[in-house]
Amino acid sequence: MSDSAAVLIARQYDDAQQQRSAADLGIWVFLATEVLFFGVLFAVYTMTRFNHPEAFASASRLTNITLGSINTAVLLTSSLTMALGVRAAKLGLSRPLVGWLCTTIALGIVFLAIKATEYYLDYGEHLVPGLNFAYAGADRHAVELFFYLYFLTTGLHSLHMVIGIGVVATIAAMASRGAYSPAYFTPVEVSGLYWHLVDIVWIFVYPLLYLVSRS
Amino acid sequence: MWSFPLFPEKASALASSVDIVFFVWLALAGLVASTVAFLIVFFAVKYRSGSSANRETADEQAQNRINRRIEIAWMTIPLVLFMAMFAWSAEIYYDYATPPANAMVVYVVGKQWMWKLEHAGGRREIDELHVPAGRPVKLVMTSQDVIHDFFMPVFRIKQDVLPGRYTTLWFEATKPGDYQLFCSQYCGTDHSRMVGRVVVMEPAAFERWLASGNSTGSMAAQGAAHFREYGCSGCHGASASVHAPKLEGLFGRPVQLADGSTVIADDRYIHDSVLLPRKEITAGYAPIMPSFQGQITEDALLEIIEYVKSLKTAQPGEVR
Amino acid sequence: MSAVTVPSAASYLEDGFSLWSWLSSVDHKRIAVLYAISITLFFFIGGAAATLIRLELVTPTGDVVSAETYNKLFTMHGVIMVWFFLIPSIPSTMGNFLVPLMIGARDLAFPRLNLASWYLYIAGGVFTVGALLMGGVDTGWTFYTPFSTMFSNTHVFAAVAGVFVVGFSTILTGINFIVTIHTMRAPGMTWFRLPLFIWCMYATSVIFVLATPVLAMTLFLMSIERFFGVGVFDPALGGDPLLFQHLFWFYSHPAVYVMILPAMGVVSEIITCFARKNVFGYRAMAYAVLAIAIIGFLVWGHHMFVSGQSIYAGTVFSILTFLVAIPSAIKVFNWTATLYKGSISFHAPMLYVLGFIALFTIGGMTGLFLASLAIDVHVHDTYFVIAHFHYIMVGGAVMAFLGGMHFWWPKMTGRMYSDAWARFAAILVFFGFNLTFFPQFVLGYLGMPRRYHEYPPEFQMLNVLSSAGASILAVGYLLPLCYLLWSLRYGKPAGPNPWRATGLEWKTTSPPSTGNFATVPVVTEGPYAYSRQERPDER
Amino acid sequence: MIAHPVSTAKTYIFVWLSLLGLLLLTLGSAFLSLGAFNAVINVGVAFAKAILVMIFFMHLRSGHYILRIVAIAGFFWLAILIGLTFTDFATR
Repeated sequence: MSDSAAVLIARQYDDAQQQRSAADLGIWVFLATEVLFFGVLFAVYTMTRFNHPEAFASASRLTNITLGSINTAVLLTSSLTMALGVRAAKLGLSRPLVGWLCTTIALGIVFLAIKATEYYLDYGEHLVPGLNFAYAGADRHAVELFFYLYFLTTGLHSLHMVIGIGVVATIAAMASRGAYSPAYFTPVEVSGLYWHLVDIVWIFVYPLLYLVSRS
Repeated sequence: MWSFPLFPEKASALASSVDIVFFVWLALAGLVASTVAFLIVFFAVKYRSGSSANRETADEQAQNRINRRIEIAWMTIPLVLFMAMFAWSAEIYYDYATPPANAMVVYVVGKQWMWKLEHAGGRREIDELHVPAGRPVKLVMTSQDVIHDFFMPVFRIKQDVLPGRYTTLWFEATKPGDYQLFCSQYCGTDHSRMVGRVVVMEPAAFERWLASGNSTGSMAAQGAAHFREYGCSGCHGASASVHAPKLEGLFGRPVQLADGSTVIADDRYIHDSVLLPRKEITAGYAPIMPSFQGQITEDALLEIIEYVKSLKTAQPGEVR
Repeated sequence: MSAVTVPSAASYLEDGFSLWSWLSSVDHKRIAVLYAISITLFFFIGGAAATLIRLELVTPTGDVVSAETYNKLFTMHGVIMVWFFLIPSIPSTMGNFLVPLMIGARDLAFPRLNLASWYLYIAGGVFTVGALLMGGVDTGWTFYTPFSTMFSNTHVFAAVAGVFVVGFSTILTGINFIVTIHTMRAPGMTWFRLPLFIWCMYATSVIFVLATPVLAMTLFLMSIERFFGVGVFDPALGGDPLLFQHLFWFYSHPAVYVMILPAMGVVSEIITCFARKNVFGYRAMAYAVLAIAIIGFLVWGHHMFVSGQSIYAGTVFSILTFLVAIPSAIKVFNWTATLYKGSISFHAPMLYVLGFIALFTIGGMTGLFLASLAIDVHVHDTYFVIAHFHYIMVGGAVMAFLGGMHFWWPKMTGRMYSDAWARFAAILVFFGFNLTFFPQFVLGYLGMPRRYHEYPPEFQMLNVLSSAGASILAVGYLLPLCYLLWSLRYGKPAGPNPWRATGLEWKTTSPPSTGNFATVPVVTEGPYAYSRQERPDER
Repeated sequence: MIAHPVSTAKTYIFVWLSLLGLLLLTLGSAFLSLGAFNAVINVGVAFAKAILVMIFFMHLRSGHYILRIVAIAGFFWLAILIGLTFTDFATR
């Protein structure tokens, strides 16, 4: 494992420091666009819930809170393992780096598995709008809107989770070939920032969809 | 084609106040635009390349201080001016947005590419609105399909007409005559054919017109017919045995809902209760009412609402 | 830092002649040229739609095209002009070409992302033109629900997919510019030594990055609602059509500032060069640009004064709209003050800029009419609004785009064009434009609604005047295409600095070499140091 | 080449535990019926967790100040969208 991997600087940069700060700013600006991309769903949720407060409360009680909470814990843990992985990269510990990245991928897959079972259970309870939505209680349209937003938000989040797993997998593969060193670990940091963003999106999705009011 | 107007007619008090604001803005805009244009031409000529105009600035520091003061001046002056103009036109806007209580009500239903209007007395009109001069008229409007917009340039007012909602628009015509009515929110293929006429008549002539129409009874009467025809009376009728909310004296009263909140029983409440019965369930009643969405047309529903308003016989002060 | 001076390398135009060398190039200058060609193509598609619309409106009855075709024409004119010409025009062509040159960098921060941005633009274009060829879309460029989701049976899906994809193209350009301007400025190039064009590119990129994601998600929601029949914008299902309008205009008003801010940057560069004088109040101009970008996000509700939005929200948006007018007013006054004590020459770019200032002033002032609630109630969705935004977009953005193309053409191609023809074209465009759009203000206050295929006979004369102006404008736009292309072969070679301008981009060869600068320049003074540079030999 | 300051594994573990603690807090609070206050707690705890992740896991404090501005800008613009749209929905 050559520690001082040759730091290749693209032609448009003057030095590695400029290249790193460009990458950092670039990923953060991209994360801001992601915040706004999901933000629209939160805005639509807020306005539609303001119009149908009771229906959203009763709909939220139909979501599976145990699986939702477990998933939140899984994702928070994956953020920890990702952070430890990035730290390992900075310290040049290649083996722990690959180890932590694989743990993160595993946790991501666990998250998706739990999500899939949740979707399966919801399908069983006829809660999927557009397919087999059936609901007898009050204000059926608004409850259907809640589940429309539920499947849209969690679906998009899962898609970003799949992309995240793909990115971390490629980084782990390159790390196992010794591509990163304390001098050059930008891709690891960038993929870590993306992973944490996907976790932050879930941090906001969880209370809004699962915990509207359980009393 | 050769005799063409440059300024629209006006036939209401609000129209004249809007025109005054327009002329003041026109004057201000003209003043600023001509000053800028004059300065550009003047500087362009005086300071053209090679001209012998004096270009020296005596003292850089003094010039910078003056420049900064100029900069602040043409920041604050427009701000003050804009806020004044904002307040003036907002005041007219609030007058436009609040119909007087004694206004005569006409119900309007916009449908892809025609306007259906109905007076309280039951007189129906297509793409035409007859109103008396000198009396405020309030239009209660809804749409059966997409968003339309009821636009009468002569009164300088318009208001979007939304499906699933009642929007209101009011005016008080001063000058009898025949004026244009447009739909000004894009609504599909024949958007440009969804036009009509607003006929302002002397009050006496209007009464004769209203009476002469072959109206099939007042809206309330037709509403009563629909009330029986669609089977509402089966549950909500005076003699009904089914446990359903009584409608006598309901209109305008607060209604206690199953989820604890209270709502005023206005046009919207009755409209939604008929089409989306499970949206707001009255406290103490089971959600058994079927939805009439797609069966009752918007204008039949307006007549039913008028009928419910006419049921005033209940004891006052009783909370439904 | 490579201090050795590299012999003058071949210009970026000679760095490979195969089509593939162009289509796979990550050189910001080549991508700028690719963009220039593609947006010109889209400009003439949109222009053709506009010509047919003006032809149709010559007569009160609809006898040139049917109602459906007319609706598809103005929708296509809107979608193509907004997303495929006005938004990318200056940022993607001059921005891509000049941002690295003006700040002394060898290329943008992420060259591959830049090429991806062009391919996304082309992909979006294919979708939208595909929608056009399959039969067009008739919802208007605003795609208002429930018409666009429940009632229109035209190719809404393909058009929305095209706009969705081209949105990501602008996000990538935005990220590229923000990172480049932050991290890759030449030594000594502090923020307040940046040319105002760079400030405008920075502000535009902030809007690209913060507004476009909202458009992408809104159009995504709308197309899901159209596809599945479940959704938050349909009133029959408990949704609210006004929610769509709020989300759409949250993007679309900052988008109109995306169209005008780059034009302001071009005007500041050209007016200082041809008045041979530093701009009046550089800091005020820089802060005004950022103020427009930020306050521009707070004002979208003025599109919805009569749409059923609450009157209190309308009041809030009206006040905020007056606030956003202040920075634009400052810029116009500062440009005019820049001419004071300058030494003004009237080459074609300067004529375009002087025309811009006059037309932008009229456009901006009529925006104040529309911001006052009482007047907007009368003129909303009439030809007054059409005239207002065309004064700003065509009178402003397109004039500045043409001015910029004429100003940097020698730098981009190394060739000079015939100045006489260029001045004639500028004057022709100015008069053709005014004849086309000034009558529409009068039509608007008379009450002629927009998007009308047929109109009452008394509006005919003003419409005929407007259509006559449109034909002059069309000729005015075709002229530059001719003499600029002609100059590519027959124009006499332009030296590195034909206008004796002061920007860093004028220190490279014309056209610049692929690596831009042999040695990275060091900046020691502000951007428009004209007074010190030329005063002695000029008298 | 100045290496980025690296926080110790212990800090990360501590942050992780406090995140899980906040998760339990918000979960528990959902079962109490506090009316509108429920939503305030939910969003408040979510922001707390997000800020913890951003500062510690995403090293927001140790980077260039522009990164902090960009991070805040994302949420601030979302607040503009929701806030001003709410002025319409709340007063209609």
